[in-house]
Amino acid sequence: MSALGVIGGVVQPVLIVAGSPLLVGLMRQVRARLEGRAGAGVGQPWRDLRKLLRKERIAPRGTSEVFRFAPLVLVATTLVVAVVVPFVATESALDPVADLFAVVALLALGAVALALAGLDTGTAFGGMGASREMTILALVEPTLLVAIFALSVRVGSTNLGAIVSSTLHDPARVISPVSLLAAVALIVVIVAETGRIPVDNPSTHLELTMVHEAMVLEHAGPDLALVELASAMRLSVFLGLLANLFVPWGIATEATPLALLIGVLALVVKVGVLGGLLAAGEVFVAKLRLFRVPELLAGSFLLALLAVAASFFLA
Amino acid sequence: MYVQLLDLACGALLLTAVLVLWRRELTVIIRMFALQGAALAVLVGVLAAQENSAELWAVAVGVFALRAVVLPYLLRRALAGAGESRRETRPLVNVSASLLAAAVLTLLAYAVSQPLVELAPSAATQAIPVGITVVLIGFFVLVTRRRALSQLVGFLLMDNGITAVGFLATTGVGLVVELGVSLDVLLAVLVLQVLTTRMRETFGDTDLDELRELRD
Amino acid sequence: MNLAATGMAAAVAIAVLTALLAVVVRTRTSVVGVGTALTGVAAVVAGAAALAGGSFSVVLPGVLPLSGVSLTLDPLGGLFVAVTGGVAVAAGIYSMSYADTPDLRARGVRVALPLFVVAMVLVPAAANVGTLLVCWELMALTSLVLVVAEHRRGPQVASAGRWYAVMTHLGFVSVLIGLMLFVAHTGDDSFAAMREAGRHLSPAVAGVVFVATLVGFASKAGIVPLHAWLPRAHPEAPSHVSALMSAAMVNLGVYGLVRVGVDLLGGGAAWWWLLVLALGAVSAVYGILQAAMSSDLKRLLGQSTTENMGLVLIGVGAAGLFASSGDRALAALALTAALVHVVGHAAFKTVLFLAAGSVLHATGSRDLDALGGLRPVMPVTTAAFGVGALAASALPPGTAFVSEWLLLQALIHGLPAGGVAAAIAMPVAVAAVALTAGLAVATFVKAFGVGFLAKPRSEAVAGAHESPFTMLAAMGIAAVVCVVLALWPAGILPAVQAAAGGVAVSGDVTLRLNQATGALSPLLLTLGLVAAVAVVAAVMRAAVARRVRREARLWDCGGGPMSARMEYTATSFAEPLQRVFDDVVQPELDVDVSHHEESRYLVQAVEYRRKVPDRIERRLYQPVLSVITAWGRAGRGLAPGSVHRYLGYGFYAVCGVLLLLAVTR
Amino acid sequence: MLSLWRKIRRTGRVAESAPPLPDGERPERAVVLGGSVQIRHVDAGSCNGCEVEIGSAFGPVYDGERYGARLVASPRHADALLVTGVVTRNMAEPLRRTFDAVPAPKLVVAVGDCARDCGVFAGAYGVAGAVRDIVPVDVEIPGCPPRPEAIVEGLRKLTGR
Repeated sequence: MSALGVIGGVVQPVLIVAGSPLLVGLMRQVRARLEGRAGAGVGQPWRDLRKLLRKERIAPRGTSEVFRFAPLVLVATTLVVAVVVPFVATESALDPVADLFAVVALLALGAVALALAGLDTGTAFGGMGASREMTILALVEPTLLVAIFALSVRVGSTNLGAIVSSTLHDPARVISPVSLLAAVALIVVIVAETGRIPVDNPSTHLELTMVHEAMVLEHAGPDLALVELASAMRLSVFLGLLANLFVPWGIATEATPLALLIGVLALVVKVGVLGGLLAAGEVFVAKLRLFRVPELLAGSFLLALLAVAASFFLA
Repeated sequence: MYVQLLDLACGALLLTAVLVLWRRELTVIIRMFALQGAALAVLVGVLAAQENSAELWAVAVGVFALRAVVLPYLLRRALAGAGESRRETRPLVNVSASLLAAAVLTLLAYAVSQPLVELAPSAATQAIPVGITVVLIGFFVLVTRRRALSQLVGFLLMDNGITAVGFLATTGVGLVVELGVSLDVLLAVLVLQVLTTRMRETFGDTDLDELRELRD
Repeated sequence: MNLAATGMAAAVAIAVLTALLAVVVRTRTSVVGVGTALTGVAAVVAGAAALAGGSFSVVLPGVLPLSGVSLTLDPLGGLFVAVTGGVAVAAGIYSMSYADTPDLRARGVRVALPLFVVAMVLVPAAANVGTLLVCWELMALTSLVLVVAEHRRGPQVASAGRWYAVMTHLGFVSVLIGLMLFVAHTGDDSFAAMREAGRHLSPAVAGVVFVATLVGFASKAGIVPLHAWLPRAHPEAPSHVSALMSAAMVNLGVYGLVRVGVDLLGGGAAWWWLLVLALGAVSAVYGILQAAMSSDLKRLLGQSTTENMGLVLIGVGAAGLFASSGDRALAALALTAALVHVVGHAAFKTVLFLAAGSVLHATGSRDLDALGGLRPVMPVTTAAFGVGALAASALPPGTAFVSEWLLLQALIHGLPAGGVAAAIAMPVAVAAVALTAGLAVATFVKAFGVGFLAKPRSEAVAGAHESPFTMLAAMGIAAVVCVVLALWPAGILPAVQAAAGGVAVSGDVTLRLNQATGALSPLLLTLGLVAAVAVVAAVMRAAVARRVRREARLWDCGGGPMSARMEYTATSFAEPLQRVFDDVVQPELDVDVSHHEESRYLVQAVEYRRKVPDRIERRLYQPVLSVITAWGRAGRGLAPGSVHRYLGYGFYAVCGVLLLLAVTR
Repeated sequence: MLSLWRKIRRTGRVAESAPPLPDGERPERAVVLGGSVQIRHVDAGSCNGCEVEIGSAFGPVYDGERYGARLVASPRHADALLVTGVVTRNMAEPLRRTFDAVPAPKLVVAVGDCARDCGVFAGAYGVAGAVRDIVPVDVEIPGCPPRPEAIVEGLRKLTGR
């Protein structure tokens, strides 16, 4: 456990927690501007969270501790990921956890906690959301793991620090077909995992089209604040992961204040740009029918597999 | 640099082939085909730069003109006349399954081309599986799509793949051969275009499954 | 006499004594349970001692005719003995109150239980073909008795028993043929001699031996397409027997494969292991897909056994493949992953089956569509099932997560190792493992969320009660083992690596791959997670203004009240997945709409039925069965009922044989 | 896609510039919310005239969201109920339950003349009363239907922005 790792492990979660609502605000703002609206401002998600914390807690009748603990677990899993993944510094506070599989599994664990909470309410919508979320999760997993496979084969390790540093040392890799195909596959997967258009519409009001929202229809007040914060954090974690897997430049490799400052700024800029692009892209596409989603995921799976294939085709 | 550009061109070749399989809108399919033609031209251009051969440069320009400009233009014109049916709505094998099939085809292409690669391992020959994959995907499109136009694209995809393999394996089959093949392809497209126009006039549709009625 | 030998002797002695007691005196059920558990304890001791290096060998020529009994406990066998023993401890304690029903008190059933356990303990210890086959058969017969123990419940039990009997014996025949062929070429049926001669077999003979034994062992492990008995027998057997079969017996198929393929035949060709890998991948995906569609809790668990054995075979296949291309270290890693998964699977499948048995005991139902709302009435069972489900779904901090991580590491690092075959097999295997992991998550969310959370979906569940202490204790022991395995897998790694024959992973808190960069620490991960939960909870306590939760009615859109019929059921939960995999599972839908008498435009009732038949079974088994039935019908013509005719058959047969002898001389 | 992009470029911003913050007292509980108000809309028996206006109040031109108000899908997520129409007998109980489902502090906005005093439906047989007869009302927005400006003005009283 190096000094750099420890500093990264402190700076990153603070940055992610503080920044992810702003990222969501930024994305809403970009959308609003493209739709010709003025928008509520970048700070609106933080205002929403502050207000939710001041509200009353509600225990719907017949729900168990699964319902109550799910938001905690959801935030906690994302927080652990924020600590261990090399976002700002190449070294990790908990290196044996900074494994791509572990990170992916941790994020899946959060989704599972929320799905169980949805089922625990016993309402039709909760069950529906859980069922859809789990279906998408099950289909996303192969793509995700095969894409990871493509990225880690040439490094010889699934350790995130190792992958990031190897890309830093060999920048030419980024424009290889392996990277490009894996990047496209991962983008599709991230869109699906974070519940963005075209897989899920985060601002829908119609229950029948919901995936993520349907599970949290019963959560209120501080619980809801946790869920919203967690989904914002998941979004920024995924985008940060994407950014640092393919464009790791700027990340701190030594524990000097300047390097760390550059690392923080680089992460903010990269995630901000990715978020802006994602939001702008959403304006141009319509939400897919739920049963067209597998098609999208099958396509991204093929791209991931092609990335693996390319890694030995074109070696 | 040479290797990376070559690899990127091959990656683009592969990606466009997959996108042809993935998308349903015929306009998008044609645009992807045009992009693939451009990628192929880049591939030939890269080889030309490596070999420093004027003949290959000429071929690259020719490939670009034919496959990225003329053929897509012809296809687009055929589509413009098509009226309503601008989508490949119901392929014989559904899209998810065809994507998975493409995954299998890729691995198959890799397996069968290994002996070929081992004959003379170089950056160019190692990309041969990409060409073969494009051929197989093109064949797959030809077999499973209903619209005459998307079948045509499948056929052209096959031809692109064969050309790619040719260039990758021998670094250029010669100007005359390439010219001959290109003229053949152009002729085939023109004939098929006439055929689809006739079909549409007769049946009001270009669903090739309807041809079965001619037999009954 | 060392510890391993003492343990084995004690296990056999206790089991036989218990069986004798059950025959001679009408003992109480708890005595049989305690005897079984003690047999298990002795087996664990023996296995652990063998893993620690204290192997032993004993030959008793007089006990069996022809070959005699020969027992050896090496580390590989020791691992399986220990796992079997562990499962037997939990199952034995559990049976003390669970088996206290009229059906399970029957004398034959009580005798069979300890004998089944001891047979399973003896199989990995057998050191010659004769002993192996006898123990194998004893295991098959005793388990058959146990499967049909509750035959009064309905005809489906007898049917399950028939399937099991036929398939297990066909598998036995296949193993017999393979081993006999082997022995015919070596001339000695002791494993030591076969190990010596195995390396010099011609590839063709070795291939035939391998395939024949693979068929037999795969059918025992429930590998597709020889899995048809498994989703029938496992749900119909009493739950502690299901646990024994699913957590211990199927492992012996893997044991047999490793013993014959790796140990006796000494590796062999790459195609063997590609075949094993392919079978594993297909089983894993198909098994979990069937489980995801299933709404019968125990059937779901049975199908998940097929899945897990598939994952193990992927590991074994990869290990063989690496070994055949000369990469011993990587082979050891893959085999270690497979064996860790065997141990983990034994632990969580025991918990899951025992918890399912507890639910069955309390509600009389294993239909997930009728369960739900068990959390308030059966808190311990719910917690145990939750631990098991987490362990089974490859999520951290779960047991299967560790083994699947190891497996994926082996597959990823295997790509550069072995040529074209590996280049194609590894990505496909990774995709199969990943799809399996994803579907397993969905499956166990369904099983736990629908089965235990929310509100009761039927009357029977509403009146449920928690199970008696011994059942809870058994579940508790198994659950604790699950947790320990998940948090501190390093605890069993030395043992597993001794069995796998190579040290590929080292470390205590953090597992580190030896020949590749890769590290994982389940303990640190879990601690991090717990710390994060604590931090978030503390921050929330500080930040939240109103701490008291107001109880409110569920949001029912202002209508209501909501009834249990409005809840999502297991069937509806699986519907999107079923649609996605429509072409693979080919479900049979049946929608009946009945109209009002007055008008066809008014719907009175809609009846919806969905069945997900086993497609492989239908395609593969139906034709064979119908051919056999046709033969049977034709054969009836030979049996008109006349005694003279029957005697005549004998006469003709004798004459025919004599004639044949005369001609061939 | 390019044509859509050109359209976006050509259209530019259509939101009108924000009018000055309306004066008049804000409900006390709205201060706690701090500029973020999630709204659940309840149609208690409206003719859908008000719904059309609410729709345009949240459209690009009036852009209710820029003041921190947002429509949500569940009363559990809401701070305020936006009730339209007279409360019919069938909707009286659901309205009470919806109000109960909202976590405190909560507000109710009655939109339109029907919601305020039953409007033209006063005294009709199916009417249980105005909104304030069923649940406590904090802000009333008059009009039949009220103009989007009026709705936005009412909402700004809650958000204070």
